Amino acid sequence: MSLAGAGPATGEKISEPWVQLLTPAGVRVPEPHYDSWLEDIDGGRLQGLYRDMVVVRRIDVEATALQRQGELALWPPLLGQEAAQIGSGRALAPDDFVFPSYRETGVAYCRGVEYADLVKVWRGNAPSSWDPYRLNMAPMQIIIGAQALHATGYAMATKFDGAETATMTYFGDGATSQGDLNEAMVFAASFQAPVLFFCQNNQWAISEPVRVQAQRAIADRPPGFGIPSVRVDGNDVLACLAVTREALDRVRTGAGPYFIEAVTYRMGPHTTADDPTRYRDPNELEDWRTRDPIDRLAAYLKSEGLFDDGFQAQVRTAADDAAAGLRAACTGLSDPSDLELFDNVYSTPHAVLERQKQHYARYLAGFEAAEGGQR
Amino acid sequence: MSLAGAGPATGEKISEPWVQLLTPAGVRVPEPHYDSWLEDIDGGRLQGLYRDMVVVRRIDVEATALQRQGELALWPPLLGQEAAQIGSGRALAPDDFVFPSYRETGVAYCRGVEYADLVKVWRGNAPSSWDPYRLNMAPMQIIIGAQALHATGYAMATKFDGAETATMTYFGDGATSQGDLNEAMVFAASFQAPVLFFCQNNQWAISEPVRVQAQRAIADRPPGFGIPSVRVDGNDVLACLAVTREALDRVRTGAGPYFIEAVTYRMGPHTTADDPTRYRDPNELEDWRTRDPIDRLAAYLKSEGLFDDGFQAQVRTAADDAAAGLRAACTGLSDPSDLELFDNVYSTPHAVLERQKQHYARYLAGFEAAEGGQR
Amino acid sequence: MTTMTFGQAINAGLRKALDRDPKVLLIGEDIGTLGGVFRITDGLQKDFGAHRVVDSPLAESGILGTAVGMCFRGYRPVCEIQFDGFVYPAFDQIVSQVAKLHYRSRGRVKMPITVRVPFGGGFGGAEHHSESPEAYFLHTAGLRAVTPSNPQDAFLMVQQAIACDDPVMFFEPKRRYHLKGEVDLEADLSAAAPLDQARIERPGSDATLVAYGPLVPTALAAADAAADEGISLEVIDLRSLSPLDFGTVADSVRRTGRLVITHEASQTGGLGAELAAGITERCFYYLEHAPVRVTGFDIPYPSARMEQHHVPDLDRILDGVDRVLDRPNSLSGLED
Amino acid sequence: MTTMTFGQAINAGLRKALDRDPKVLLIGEDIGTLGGVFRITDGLQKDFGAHRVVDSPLAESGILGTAVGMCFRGYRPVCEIQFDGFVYPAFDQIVSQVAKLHYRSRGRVKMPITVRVPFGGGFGGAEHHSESPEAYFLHTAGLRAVTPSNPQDAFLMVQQAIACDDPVMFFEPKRRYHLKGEVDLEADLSAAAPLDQARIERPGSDATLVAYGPLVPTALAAADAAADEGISLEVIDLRSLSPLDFGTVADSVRRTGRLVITHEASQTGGLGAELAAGITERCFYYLEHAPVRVTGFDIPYPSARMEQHHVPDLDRILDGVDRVLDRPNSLSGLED
Ligand SMILES: Cc1ncc(C[n+]2csc(CCOP(=O)(O)OP(=O)(O)O)c2C)c(N)n1
Ligand SMILES: Cc1ncc(C[n+]2csc(CCOP(=O)(O)OP(=O)(O)O)c2C)c(N)n1
Ligand SMILES: [Mg+2]
Ligand SMILES: [Mg+2]
Repeated sequence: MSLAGAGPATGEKISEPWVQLLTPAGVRVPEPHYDSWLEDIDGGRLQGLYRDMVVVRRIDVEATALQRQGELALWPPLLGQEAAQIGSGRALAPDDFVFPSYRETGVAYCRGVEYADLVKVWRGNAPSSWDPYRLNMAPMQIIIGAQALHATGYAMATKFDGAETATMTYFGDGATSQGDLNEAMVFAASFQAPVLFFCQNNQWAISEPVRVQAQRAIADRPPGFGIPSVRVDGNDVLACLAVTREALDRVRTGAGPYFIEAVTYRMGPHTTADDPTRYRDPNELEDWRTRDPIDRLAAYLKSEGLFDDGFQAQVRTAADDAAAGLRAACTGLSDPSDLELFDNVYSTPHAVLERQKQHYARYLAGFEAAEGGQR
Repeated sequence: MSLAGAGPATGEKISEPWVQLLTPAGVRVPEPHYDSWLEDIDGGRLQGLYRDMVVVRRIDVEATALQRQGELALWPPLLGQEAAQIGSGRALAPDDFVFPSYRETGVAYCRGVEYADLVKVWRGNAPSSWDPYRLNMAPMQIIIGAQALHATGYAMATKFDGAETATMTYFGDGATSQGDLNEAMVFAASFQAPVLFFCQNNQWAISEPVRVQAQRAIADRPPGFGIPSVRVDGNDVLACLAVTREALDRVRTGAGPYFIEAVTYRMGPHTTADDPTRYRDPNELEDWRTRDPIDRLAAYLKSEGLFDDGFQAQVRTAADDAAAGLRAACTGLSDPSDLELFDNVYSTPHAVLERQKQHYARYLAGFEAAEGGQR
Repeated sequence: MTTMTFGQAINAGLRKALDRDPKVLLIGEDIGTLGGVFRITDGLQKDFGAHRVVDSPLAESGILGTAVGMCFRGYRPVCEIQFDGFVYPAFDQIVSQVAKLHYRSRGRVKMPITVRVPFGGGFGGAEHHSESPEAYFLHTAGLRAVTPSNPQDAFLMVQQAIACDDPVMFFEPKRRYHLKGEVDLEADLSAAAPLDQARIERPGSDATLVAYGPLVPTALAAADAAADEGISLEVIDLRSLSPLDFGTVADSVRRTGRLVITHEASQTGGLGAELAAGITERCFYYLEHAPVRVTGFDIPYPSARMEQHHVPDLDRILDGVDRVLDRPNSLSGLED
Repeated sequence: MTTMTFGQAINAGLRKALDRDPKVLLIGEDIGTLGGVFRITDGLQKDFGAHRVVDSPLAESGILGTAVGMCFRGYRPVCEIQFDGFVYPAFDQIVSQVAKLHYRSRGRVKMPITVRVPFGGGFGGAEHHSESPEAYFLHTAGLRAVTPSNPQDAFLMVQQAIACDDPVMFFEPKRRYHLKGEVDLEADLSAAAPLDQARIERPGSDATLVAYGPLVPTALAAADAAADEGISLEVIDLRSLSPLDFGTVADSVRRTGRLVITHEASQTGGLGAELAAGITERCFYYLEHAPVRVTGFDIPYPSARMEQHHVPDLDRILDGVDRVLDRPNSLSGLED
């Protein structure tokens, strides 16, 4: 029994209009408007998208394994969301700037993240990892929705600078309930900020189905704020790529903010600490398996004769290499030094904290000296 | 120069569809659907609405004068918003519950507020005045938007109770930018709470025109949350009454939340501390004067033969009485006692605060004893 | 007496409260079907229904703000904040509404809200999952704040908090959720120790060691270790953070002459500051040494592999005890 | 030297900062066309344009959250919160983002945000318009907090805050906006007293009286009155609330042996607690009496016609001075 209103149950067929260029069976559906955004996607590039998704899934699976083996404290899997992340991530230009949540492994991959930087945080080594200015991607954000305001502010600043840069922010369906997300839409609309809101509606916010958050399609909300939106099949990498490319182009060229709802599914647990069997029907997962983003691109590649054994072997090797690289980078991480926790609280000297650090250093020194001694 | 986007400037003709039953010239426009909600509004009731508006405006003017004379610290005038408040306020049933902002003098009047309770807060005598359970109206709220969540929670509770009660919340155009207001819409939609959101879009949030907050009509926003909405001429007391009656009926009978945007105008300053000449075009005010809510009902009454001298004299007397009553109640308020500030922080004893109170009482006693003495 | 974990004891207390008063309801993220990310509300929605145990949208201000409205209607909402670091989006509603509405309404509206906040670190959590925000709330007039340190207290105090007509911040030391203890499920609530009273957990004579929530077991272990060195520590579990029970602590300090306070929260402006200042005011002529604070540093809660430096442990507490007793300690020889 | 009000001095400081660095921008509610409800930003939008002085939508979390994003792009946003009581909707962005992003990003992203907060009471304001929320921020690692008490400091400190690479909560004692003083508009910023240093406003020998922001003039008046009775008070203006300048205060207390602290904020967990605790730690053997706090009570800020009881005034401060000097005072004869 649920108090929540009569929104469509998750797992029901999505009936609203949306953009889909590749059916779950892998059949390419022509759509002249969006197809024009895919003119450069030849066989090689199609294979590239497939490889990206397979590699990212493999990284994800390997990270989950590392967690199970005690090498990571926690891991938030992207399983099932590869198309949404690779399709949108590959649409970004290098100097676009991204404000992610915590689940954007695939986007970070597209931005050229190093293996160690994918796991450093989850191993508990550091509060963030990649250099935001190398990847043009902010540190991941755990406070739900906060990053949408950061993206909007960054976009306002690019506009002040007269730059033709798009700012993109990722968040989930649950995030749409937060005040910050809605305030971000207000500011983005008021300042016509060049920001692209990218919602991965993966149907769940931990144990809560999307109907607890929203009674209408999420993409129906931004227009009321004056922000145009589109709903896309988030398990269709081509649709995600085309829609995001067009959106980024609009945003970069002064059309104001834009909003994409990518309808996808979190096939794994919320994080490795979560047990989805407590709250969701296994049939729902089975149903979504038939819409797997990787399988459908494989089917399409096959139908196009782009899926021979050589290619498959090559992809397998790339995935194996990534997994091995990730594992080596993870277990090779050295622990932080004793006093590192005091670094970077401030960028200019702070007398009270300096004193605490000195006292603690003295404590540690004395403690080490005494080790094996009295206590 | 403004960075804000290209929304309609305030003062521009409102072009969107809205409900208007009485033109600015006082001509009654038939509208079968909403007219059916006014079947009981005979000549006497029409005159009553007029009297309400005049009295409330007179109370408002008197309170402004009391502030100028130093009897009140501050006053937030409702000048220009009489139709929105009387129309909606007279639609409420006694056991409906209201969560207002700080400007709802007219609504409080409809709920039967006592004169003293209109000014007690602004005189600095108490943090609130009327008994919320006598008026079925919460204390006024200064934190912009906060009350929308309270209303939603109250409405959820009435639903838990199985009561056929509507909860109504008032807020301004500026409030729609706050996270809380948007979260209230999320909760209201998710729980199908019987709450009516009533936005008085008076075109300004202190010095900021509504285009800083919203690029679309405010009434366009709630549908994206799954909340139906209507835009009404907020200077037309009949339209406000009809629209609110229908909305309350829907809400009370299980149709879920509803949203009304009453398009009106703050003809005075934001508060007596404000100087609107610093930020708004006097022509805009002049333009809105032609749409004055009281004048138009007067014109209509006249055309219906309901505006004879006797009636006018009667209204004048009622207004004079109200002004005199307000003034007497205001100046007759006695100052709080010395230790009153310690009351009602907690409802059960709190040792630390008790000690502070005792110490301060001792201090006061000693101080009074010493008065005329050394120091 | 039943043996159960800390988490199960809170669950049992919530169940009692739901059973006792139809106006009690729970609201929060993932507390229904899932039973909460820590399973503290496990089974309650099934047994009491979705009107009593409400899965809310993902918005903390919304949770607290709607709870305020429910109080106007006579309800006693128990709000769950999933982790300490997620309480801040609700801060405005807590500080400006929950804490002030009884005052604002001149006593006419009661705000018997309980805000359950799993708090504290030491378990390898991610950013925002290990914070100790209690000081913000004890500085906020109109709120009460408590934290139990063992299953029996958890069971009783959560019921007392819900029964209290004032708003109560209920801090749950999450790394102790699996701590086991004996709980008397039939304990009479009206006979229980008042919610605003500290408790002497272990009597002693050389110094007073004050802790609360997650550090009470650590403090007791420190007292054991100190005893081995012939030092007798009196350990006080504050239980109530607002109001602070100065009476119990002052009585103890008048006997021992020395005070050590420990908490995980940052030092500056933390609870230790208030306790030190308040006890110094009350016991100045009894004090043999300035009160000593052994606390987290003035840093954001650090990553898992650094937290062992931040969270006070037995050794750091004992170093503080050495300091207050003028025994050789890490700061010996330092002026200032 | 130019004679100007406190408010004009801030305006002049903001103007200098906007002039000096094109990356400085102001954002807040009503700060553009209107020039702010206190006119502190008067004329700045006209002179610098709507890109540099930005009227924001009515949403404090939005103001701070977008400012954070601007910092990623190298901007130095100066956010105005219209009144103290409206800072709480932005609390999450301040505590979890502004304060932590330098740490989170391991030093790669700077957050040179200045948050201007007119604070304090004593002017007959409505609810939420007279609060003193500084303690929440000094407990938050990663933030700095300062408050000027006179026009010259206001002019310089606002520029220093903006130039500082760390986030600074800049508390403006709003009831002193009309206080006049001499301001050297050509003063060299690099020669100014460091932002984190307290200042001895008046030397004295019998006791140290510490104040900040709105109560500094009150403290100086109290020192005058005390002098009439032959009591010599050393008055310190803290200026920096985070970090606290313990050095300056401790030096003074080592000379006077007695400390009185005054602030408008509630006592429990207020700045006075930290100062008392920290000074007791540093100066225990010099103290002749426990530090005395003369502060607002643990109540929501009261209505205008009661506030004279709440806000410390000259008489209450002198009573505190009597207490610390063991002279007859309001608590004489009370044990505890
Ligand atoms: C402010 C805040 N509240 C609560 C949480 C705890 N939390 C972490 S993830 C999550 C669900 C997020 O759901 P969604 O936005 O749909 O993103 P998804 O995890 O599905 O990618 C919750 C409630 C949080 N991180 N931040
Ligand atoms: C959270 C918060 N921020 C800022 C303010 C200061 N303030 C008071 S009224 C107001 C404008 C409100 O505009 P609107 O919502 O349109 O209501 P109106 O005053 O026009 O009735 C502002 C900014 C406040 N009271 N609360
Ligand atoms: Mg989700
Ligand atoms: Mg308005």
